[in-house]
Amino acid sequence: MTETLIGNFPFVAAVVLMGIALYILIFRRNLIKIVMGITILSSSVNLFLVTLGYRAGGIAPIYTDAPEGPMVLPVVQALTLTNIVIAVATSALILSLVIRIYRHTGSLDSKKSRRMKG
Amino acid sequence: MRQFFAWLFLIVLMVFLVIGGFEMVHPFGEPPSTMDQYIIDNAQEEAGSNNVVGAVVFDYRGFDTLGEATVLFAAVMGVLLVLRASEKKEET
Amino acid sequence: MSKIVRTVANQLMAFVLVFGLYVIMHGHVTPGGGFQGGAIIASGVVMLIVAFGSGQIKKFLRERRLSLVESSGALLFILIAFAGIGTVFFYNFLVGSRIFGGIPPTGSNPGDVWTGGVIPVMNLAVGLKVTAGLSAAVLALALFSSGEEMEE
Amino acid sequence: MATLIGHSSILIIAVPLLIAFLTPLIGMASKKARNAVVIVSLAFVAFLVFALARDVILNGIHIYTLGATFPGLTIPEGTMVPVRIILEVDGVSVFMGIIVAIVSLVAVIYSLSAMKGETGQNRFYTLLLLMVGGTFGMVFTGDLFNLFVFLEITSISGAALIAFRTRFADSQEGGFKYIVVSAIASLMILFAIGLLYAQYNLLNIGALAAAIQYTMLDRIALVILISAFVMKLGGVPMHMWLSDTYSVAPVSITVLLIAASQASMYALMRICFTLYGVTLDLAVVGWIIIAIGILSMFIGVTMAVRQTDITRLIAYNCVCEAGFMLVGLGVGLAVLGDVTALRTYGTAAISGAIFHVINHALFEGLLFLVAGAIFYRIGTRDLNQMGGLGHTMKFTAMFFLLGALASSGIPPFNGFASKILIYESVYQFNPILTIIGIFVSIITLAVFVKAFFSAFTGASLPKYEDIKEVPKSMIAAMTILAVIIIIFGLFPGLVVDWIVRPATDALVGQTSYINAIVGVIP
Amino acid sequence: MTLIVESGYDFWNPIIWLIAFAVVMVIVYFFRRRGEGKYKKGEDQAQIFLCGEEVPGAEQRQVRGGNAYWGFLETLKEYYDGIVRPHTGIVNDYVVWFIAVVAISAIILFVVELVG
Repeated sequence: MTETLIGNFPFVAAVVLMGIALYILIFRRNLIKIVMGITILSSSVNLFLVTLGYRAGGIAPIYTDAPEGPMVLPVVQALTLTNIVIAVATSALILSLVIRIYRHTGSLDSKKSRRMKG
Repeated sequence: MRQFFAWLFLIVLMVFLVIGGFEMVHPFGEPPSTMDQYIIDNAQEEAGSNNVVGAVVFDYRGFDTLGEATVLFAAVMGVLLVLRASEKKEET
Repeated sequence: MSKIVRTVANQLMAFVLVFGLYVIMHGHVTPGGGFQGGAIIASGVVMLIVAFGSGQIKKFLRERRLSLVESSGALLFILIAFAGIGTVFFYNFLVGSRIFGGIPPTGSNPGDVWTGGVIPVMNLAVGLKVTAGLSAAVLALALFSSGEEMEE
Repeated sequence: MATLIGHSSILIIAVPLLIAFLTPLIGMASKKARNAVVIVSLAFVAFLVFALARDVILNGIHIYTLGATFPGLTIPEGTMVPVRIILEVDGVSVFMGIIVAIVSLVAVIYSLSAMKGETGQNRFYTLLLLMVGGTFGMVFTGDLFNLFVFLEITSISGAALIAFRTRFADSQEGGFKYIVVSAIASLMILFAIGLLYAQYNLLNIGALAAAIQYTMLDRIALVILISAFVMKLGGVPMHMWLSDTYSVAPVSITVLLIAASQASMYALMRICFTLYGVTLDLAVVGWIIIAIGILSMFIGVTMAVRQTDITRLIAYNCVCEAGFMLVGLGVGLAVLGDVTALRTYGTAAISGAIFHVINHALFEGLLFLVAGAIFYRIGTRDLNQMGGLGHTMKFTAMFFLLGALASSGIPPFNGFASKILIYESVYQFNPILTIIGIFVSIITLAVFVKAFFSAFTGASLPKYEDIKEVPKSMIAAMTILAVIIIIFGLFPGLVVDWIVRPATDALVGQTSYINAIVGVIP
Repeated sequence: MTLIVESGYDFWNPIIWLIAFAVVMVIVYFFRRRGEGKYKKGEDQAQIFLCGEEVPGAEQRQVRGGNAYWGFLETLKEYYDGIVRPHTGIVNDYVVWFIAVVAISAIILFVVELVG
């Protein structure tokens, strides 16, 4: 049990990072901090994906002057690359919306800047 | 009350995910690799690229990359649309 | 920013451009690719915006023209994908042809730029697109938040 | 023609994206050319969708392997699993594709005059095309990660379009809420995809369905996927973003958002029926979905009663209608393992839910278009400000009445045809559900009576004396939807036989979907 | 007959319904023709009579949407207070509801797994 506990620690690290992100998204009312929470959430998912592809003693999957040894899985790295770009795009759009909301309501608090309810 | 339930559900979810992380079917370091091993072996012949990740991004899963570029394009268009100068009327 | 920062940023921009182009064009041989190289060049543009202020940059960089460059890059990318539709969409039709058609020897090899089929071309298109797109987004955010009047 | 059909599944996704990349360049030259190109491309895509639907319903599942040496090569030499991205189009996919094709054409025709005079029209049409392409990709792809990518395309372009009217604060707030909710949902979906990849090293839905074993990680992934997709389609208690976003977006975008929510419904069906299928604990998952559906019906309709904003009222009604579909799907899922129950009423429940999907898109779209027409003329969405509009906007009033009757399940309109399928099949499963459903339908009628009464009837108010009927293209867009609603209401048997029954069979028949991928090992 | 929707329990055919509806309409029209024939438009009997008071304008006569179903909402006041309170338009609460649904359904799945 203990060796699986220690061996699988990277997965747990990704889960803990996700917990931190969800904490920010639940308990922080600042809109900028909500954007940060979403970014941390995507980073935790990226960490989880990259962790999935690791092989013990593996090298980068590039054949140019490659040393001996097994190669880590390339597909998850491609998925991580895609997710990184998507996270960048999402945060850019959310930040522009936050700027507009601040211009309109003069507040960055998700409770004070709220117009619609019920 | 909201604080209590939020904490409760967050902790429950985290417990489930941590147990799942410990109970991974394939432990850290030896993942299953039926699909990836094929790509590692054949990327050079099929895609002619030394960089296997590049081969995956642009050849094997190129459609995802098209979607990714589309996402970035949509986000930039959205930023320019949301932050556009004025609501002045445009003659069509 | 002060004069020192502007001068250093001016000098650095050349190296940033060279390094970004290297990362883009060697994306199929070494780590890197269109997205990474484009991000590098866009970060150089962001450095210029920080150093000179968005008002100065607006004189020679317009987010509207940047978005047009971006759409042309995306257009090039999807047209390359369409070009393979003779067999199948996204077919790597340049492998074995005269352009970028080399096939590297199996296993560890020193690497050759003249390989990869459509991958280097797609890297170029994506690099163009990402550079213009990220620069346009950052420039728009900087202009709007600094109260400058943006052109429609 | 045969080659066109063979490549149609990718053309349907790629042509809107191509035109979207072209639109800013054309729009600089001339705006009329831009509008013409957008409409012609969407009409071409709709034609391809109908041709592909005919081909799929006649000849079975359509496979397209991207980047292979020929489209049918799902599994290359030397391995046993699919490596490349595969588009797999079966009955459910073409059914959703037909919905998206109709709705996108209607939205563009409506936008032509509704958006006249607004700034930033180039980017508006660009994002609209991106949203259409993303929705098509969601319903046509056979790859889990590809589904995630297209979900992100739809979410980001949708959020930017919701915030189109930057002079209103609430539209910005609606876009913000939509993008935050969508980002969280899609990231959790990606986490679940990672959980599945970690065990089977696969991303293709068919191959995963062949290999899945329902371990503990599979259960966690199932829970996350179901919750995230229910959040994206607006089921109670995760429906609150829906009333905030649908009510503030331009209505031509709201119609597309409904189609996007239905695409999330499609993804939910795909996960429950095809990916997990009979391996999962059917009764429990079915009852979870039924509970969410009952809550959506009841809370959605009771919240709709007290609304005074007309688009918000219709948005809460959307939550209620989504509940009907979820109940039908849950009943079908709960009896999926029991062959006799499935044959007696399970398939009827599933086909009722699927038929209600297209009816929902049609009549809710019509209602939203009418609300947008009112807003276009009198500049407010508040029911307290309205009254007597039926004297001057006769067509609009008629269309609202039609949509309201169809939505509240009054015969002989299409809403009744799908609701009676759900009622009678669910009654054999559990009578209480049917009683709640009929009660909810009655309150729905009351809701629309209130809206119609306070908006269109009464003496014509002096401040609205000079209100004219809305322009031609908006009338045309509403007429298209109204005609389709009446046809679906008069001939429901034909619709069920032609498109709903194949969709149901494709959804229940999991093995055919799997064999289309892994059954052709060279 | 493809005009019928079979639900496994009963069927639904709108054409038959329309025929029945037309028959009912004919009967209704028959009774209506037997009705009072002296009604004419444009006379005083077409005007609103309010105990001799002068009739208020359209603005005052119009029943606003906010006033409709006042009794319904007033009778179910407790229920509405209960379900309106969760609808705080705060985006953080939306995340809480999502996590709640994930956690509760996970608990249900695993409890059922342990029991059965």
